Amino acid sequence: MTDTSLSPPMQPVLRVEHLSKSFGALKASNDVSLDLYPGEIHALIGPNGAGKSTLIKQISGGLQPDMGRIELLGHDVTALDTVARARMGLGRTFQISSLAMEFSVLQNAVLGALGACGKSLGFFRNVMKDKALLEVAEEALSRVGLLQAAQQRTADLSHGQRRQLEVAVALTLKPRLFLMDEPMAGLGASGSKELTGFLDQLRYEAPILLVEHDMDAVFALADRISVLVYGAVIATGTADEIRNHPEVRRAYLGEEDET
Amino acid sequence: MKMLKSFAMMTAVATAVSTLALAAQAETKIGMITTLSGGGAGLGVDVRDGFMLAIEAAGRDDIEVVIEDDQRKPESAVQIADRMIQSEKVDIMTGIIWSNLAMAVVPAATAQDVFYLSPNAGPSVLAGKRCHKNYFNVAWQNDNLHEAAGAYANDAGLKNSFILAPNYPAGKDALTGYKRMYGGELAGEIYTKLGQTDYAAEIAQIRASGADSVYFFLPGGMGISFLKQYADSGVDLPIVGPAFSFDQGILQAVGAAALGIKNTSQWNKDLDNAANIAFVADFQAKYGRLPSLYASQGFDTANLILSALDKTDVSDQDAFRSALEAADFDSVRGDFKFGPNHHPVQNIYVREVIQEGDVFTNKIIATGLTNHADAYAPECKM
Amino acid sequence: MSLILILEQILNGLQFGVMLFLMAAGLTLVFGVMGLINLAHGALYMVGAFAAAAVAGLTGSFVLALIASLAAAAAAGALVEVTVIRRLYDRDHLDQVLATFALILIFSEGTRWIFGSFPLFLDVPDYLSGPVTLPGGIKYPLYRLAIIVIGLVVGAGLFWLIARTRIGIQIRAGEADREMIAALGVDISKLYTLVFALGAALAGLAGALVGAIQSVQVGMGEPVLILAFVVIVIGGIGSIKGALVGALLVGLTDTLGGIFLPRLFTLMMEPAQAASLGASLASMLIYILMAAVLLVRPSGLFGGSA
Amino acid sequence: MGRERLFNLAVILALLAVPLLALALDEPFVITLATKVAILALAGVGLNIALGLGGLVSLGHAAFFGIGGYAMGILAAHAQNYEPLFSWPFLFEGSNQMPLIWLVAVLASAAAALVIGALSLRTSGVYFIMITLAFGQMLYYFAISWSAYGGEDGLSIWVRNEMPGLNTLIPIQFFGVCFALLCGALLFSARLAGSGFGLALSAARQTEERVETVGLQPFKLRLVAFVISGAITGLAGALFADLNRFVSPTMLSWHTSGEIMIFVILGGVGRLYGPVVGAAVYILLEHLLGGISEYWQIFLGLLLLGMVLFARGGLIGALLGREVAHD
Repeated sequence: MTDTSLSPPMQPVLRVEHLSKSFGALKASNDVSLDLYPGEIHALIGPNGAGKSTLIKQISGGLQPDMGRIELLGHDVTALDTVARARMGLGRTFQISSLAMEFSVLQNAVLGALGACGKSLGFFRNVMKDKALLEVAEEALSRVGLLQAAQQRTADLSHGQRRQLEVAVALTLKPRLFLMDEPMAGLGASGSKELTGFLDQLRYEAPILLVEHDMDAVFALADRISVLVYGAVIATGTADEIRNHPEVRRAYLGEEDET
Repeated sequence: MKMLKSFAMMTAVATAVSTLALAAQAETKIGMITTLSGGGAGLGVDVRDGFMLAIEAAGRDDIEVVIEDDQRKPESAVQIADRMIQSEKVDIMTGIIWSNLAMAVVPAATAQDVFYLSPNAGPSVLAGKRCHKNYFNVAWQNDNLHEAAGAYANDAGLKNSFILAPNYPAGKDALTGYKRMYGGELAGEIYTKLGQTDYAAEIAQIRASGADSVYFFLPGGMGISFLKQYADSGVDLPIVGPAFSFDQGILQAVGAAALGIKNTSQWNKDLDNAANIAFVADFQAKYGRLPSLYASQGFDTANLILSALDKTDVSDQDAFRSALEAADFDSVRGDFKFGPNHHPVQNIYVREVIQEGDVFTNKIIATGLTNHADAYAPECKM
Repeated sequence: MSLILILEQILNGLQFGVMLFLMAAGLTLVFGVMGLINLAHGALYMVGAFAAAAVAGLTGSFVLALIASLAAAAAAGALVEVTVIRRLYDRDHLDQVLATFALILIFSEGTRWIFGSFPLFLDVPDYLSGPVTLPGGIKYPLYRLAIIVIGLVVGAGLFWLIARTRIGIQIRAGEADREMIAALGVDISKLYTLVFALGAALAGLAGALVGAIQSVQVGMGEPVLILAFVVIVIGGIGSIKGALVGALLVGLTDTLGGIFLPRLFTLMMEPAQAASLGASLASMLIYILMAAVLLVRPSGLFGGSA
Repeated sequence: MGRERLFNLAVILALLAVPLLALALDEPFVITLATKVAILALAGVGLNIALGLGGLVSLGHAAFFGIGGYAMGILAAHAQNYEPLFSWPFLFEGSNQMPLIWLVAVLASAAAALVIGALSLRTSGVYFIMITLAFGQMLYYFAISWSAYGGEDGLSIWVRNEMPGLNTLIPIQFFGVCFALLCGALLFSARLAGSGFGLALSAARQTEERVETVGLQPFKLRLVAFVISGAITGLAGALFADLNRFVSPTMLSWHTSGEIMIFVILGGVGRLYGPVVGAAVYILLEHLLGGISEYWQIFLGLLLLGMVLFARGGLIGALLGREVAHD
């Protein structure tokens, strides 16, 4: 995880090649290729309905592509399911919070630690008294600043806190890469700023494929940006390259300005 | 607070049950478990009404009858029986309609020194291997009516029967009973699903089989369905069946489809004896409907108990048992006596379905078997 | 075994299947549009049969009896929808199961309270009674042919309703996206009541049609309900086409299995044992069919995602 | 949390106190009733693991209840008739020893749950409800036509089976056996809910994709839960058959499934002691209402309906309010 060399000619952590997925006549993913290298944040942007969610689902394993191939840490994982990919080190956060709402904040974090520890699940021992798991969970919570809310019921959390917990659960997995689906959504200016700073550091722990609507955050964070329109990647490049890309300006940024 | 409340509730129930038991001071207590709700409730209602008609007519205030609904569930029947025996301390039990419920209740009841008088079910085990000195059957052994039907088929010159019954023990007993007496060939033998309501497939097989007659045992709604579909199919082979599918309660639902069908029964409302004439009239006066076979069995059961109570007290078990064995009462069936295994030795008649005004009913046309005893008596060692 | 017998049995299976379709169509519609699992659907079947028997007894007219069955079941359905079912749409399936199970108890015992414990009489009308001879010399009851025809006509009507009419468009829209039909300005609660009553009417009609050749009694709906569940699970929940295919499949399997399995067994063992074992196995056959279908397609033959 | 613990303690003590009181007052039938409550509560505790913890709405738990019952019926019938059950690989003449019967009941129902679960859990939601229902019916019809063991008539056992060191024919002793097993199951169920497995299972009920993304298999979690659930319900079935000294296909019918579910829901889904409260209240109602009217099931139906519509969370929910997060 602690790769220190950051120069590109190393192996990508994630490589997506020629991915296609159709629903009837709709091409949700159209020959998509992208990759993610250690230490970088690769942002994926695109207007609503561009096929970002479909792409994320295929990468995380919830949806089988019609064509193409997905490689994780050098292994072909196209045929593997979500669980197998998670075990290989894919840490995902969800756009719409998919936390266990009846649980306490700590329980959600422990669940992540439990999944990541790889041991078989106990049937008798109280999992909330397992020191090793609690340590992992509490560390993750403290990193996102939620430790003081550990005993709160998740359903009672504010929207921003839930986003933080999402990230914390992903942290407990100690993943080899993060797949983050709009972590800033609905956070507000100060929350966004805080998270941006956090992700900026997190990239050195594991690279991040970041799907995000918040353009300020994207341009501040991303080493590279890919633009998805109608299921196809129309451009990939640095922030400046994308900002000045004529097709992107026409297809995407123009629209974004209106909102 | 809540804890107290729930505890108080439980205790209240416990004491309620106990006071109930104390309140009963009658000398003889009869527990009736029968089917009063759910499918087949009609049979239980008839047994109860027939039974209570006799009890009320006797006008004795030293007899208390406790009636409980078993919902046709063996588990509830067993539990009610436990309660009646353990808490309410009944002396005599009766009322069960179905063989499977009887099998679940009777052995435990008789083992606890309670008399059981069956007003309907007569499973073969209880007549043979598992007979008991405190168990009496006032109706018939399960095979009896089927045996009579087999005998009638011989008399009527039927030589190639197609027989069918549901795939459950009583169904198998039925076809065994028929075959025990019947001497001809079998054109086919089918076990249908229990509770089946569509018999198109079976009727098609009957049509194709070349049979000269049909014998079926399909109690309750199954029989109604079969008869209506049979009448509509254009197959017009003569049908013979046991009384269950042609009895008073059910006949109105079958309608004209049943007209002319021969069925076997140990009782009919036109049996010419004083007890029966009075019974039919009183039953109609009280309940506003014609009595059924089941009502007659309930009525006889009650009168048997009353006749024994006239002679002795139930607490003297041996004397009471002898009084029951003597069967010294006016049965609506005419002559009535018990065989050595406490099952009836009786005539079984052949009836024909007729229409009287707009009511469908039966009339007796022949006697199928005279003084017939069941086949299991030799196995009974009492 | 003669060809005629086999053909006759196929007709029987078809008739049984058509009947199941009338039951299953309502169940699957209600689930597809409202997302509701309704265990009390069998109770509406019973209501239809009792209404028909009561009206036939009063008027002697079979046509009026059928109309009464439709009306009574639809009315009972609408009443139940407005008073109870409506509150269950947003609940989880568990609440729906429990509430509709409670409705079964209420309907069954209520019917027994009103009509008594004995089966009611309902007969095939004279003009439909007796057998007809079909091409090929098959003698077949006219009434059963009529059931097949009525069932197919109703089925066709249903397909037309859903494919071609405004209501059908709303129903399909409701299946796809509940918020969308609200956006279209459709009165959802009215639409739901309508769909529920429609499903109930179909069940009631089935009850009346079958009641004439079977017995009209309390609890008659429950075995049929469970078969209808099997049908829509096989066909795919929410799909009318699935319900039709599933119903015919179950009807034919059950009928033909019941005939041929015992015969198959007689080749291997003595008749009495074969009859008994064959009958046992035949009664499990449709469940085995269902398990097999689900192994291959977990969301049924025509189902979307489960 | 404290309140619910106190309440639970009160419930279980009341269940213990009522038969003891009845013993003092010489009311053996009340003991029988309390035994029934304990057994049905045990069945409910089993279902609650699938339903409450795992969110698996099984309408086919009668299958396991009945298999447990038949395990008892078949073993005891062979023992009572001295007919060997099998003679290879060793001679086995059945048994009337409760511990052995329980073991067989638990193993048999767990095996059935494994097969039924593996097929049914491929689906979810309404499909799952209907498929479990259909599997239950399949076994029901099989039992009805299985004439070797009584078919629809069922099997009667003349004497209750034996428990080393006890006389199970004495009602209070048999109650003690059932009560102890219920307490054991409640304890087990509590530990399970607090364990890693319980946490993961409960999470799978709330958010399946989350569980997958942390690298756990919801299918496996649910299957294990379904098997445990079926095994406990099967044990209850064996006891129920022993209570009645009788087993019949009725134990397998879908009404039984519905009733077990009612115990759980009446008490409160997912509440540890929900099934105990539910079973106790149901049995009380059955006996109180049943005494008042032939049509008591109408009132039961209305009560259930009111419960679902207006008192979500069952009786415990109504009494104690919303469940607090586990700590």
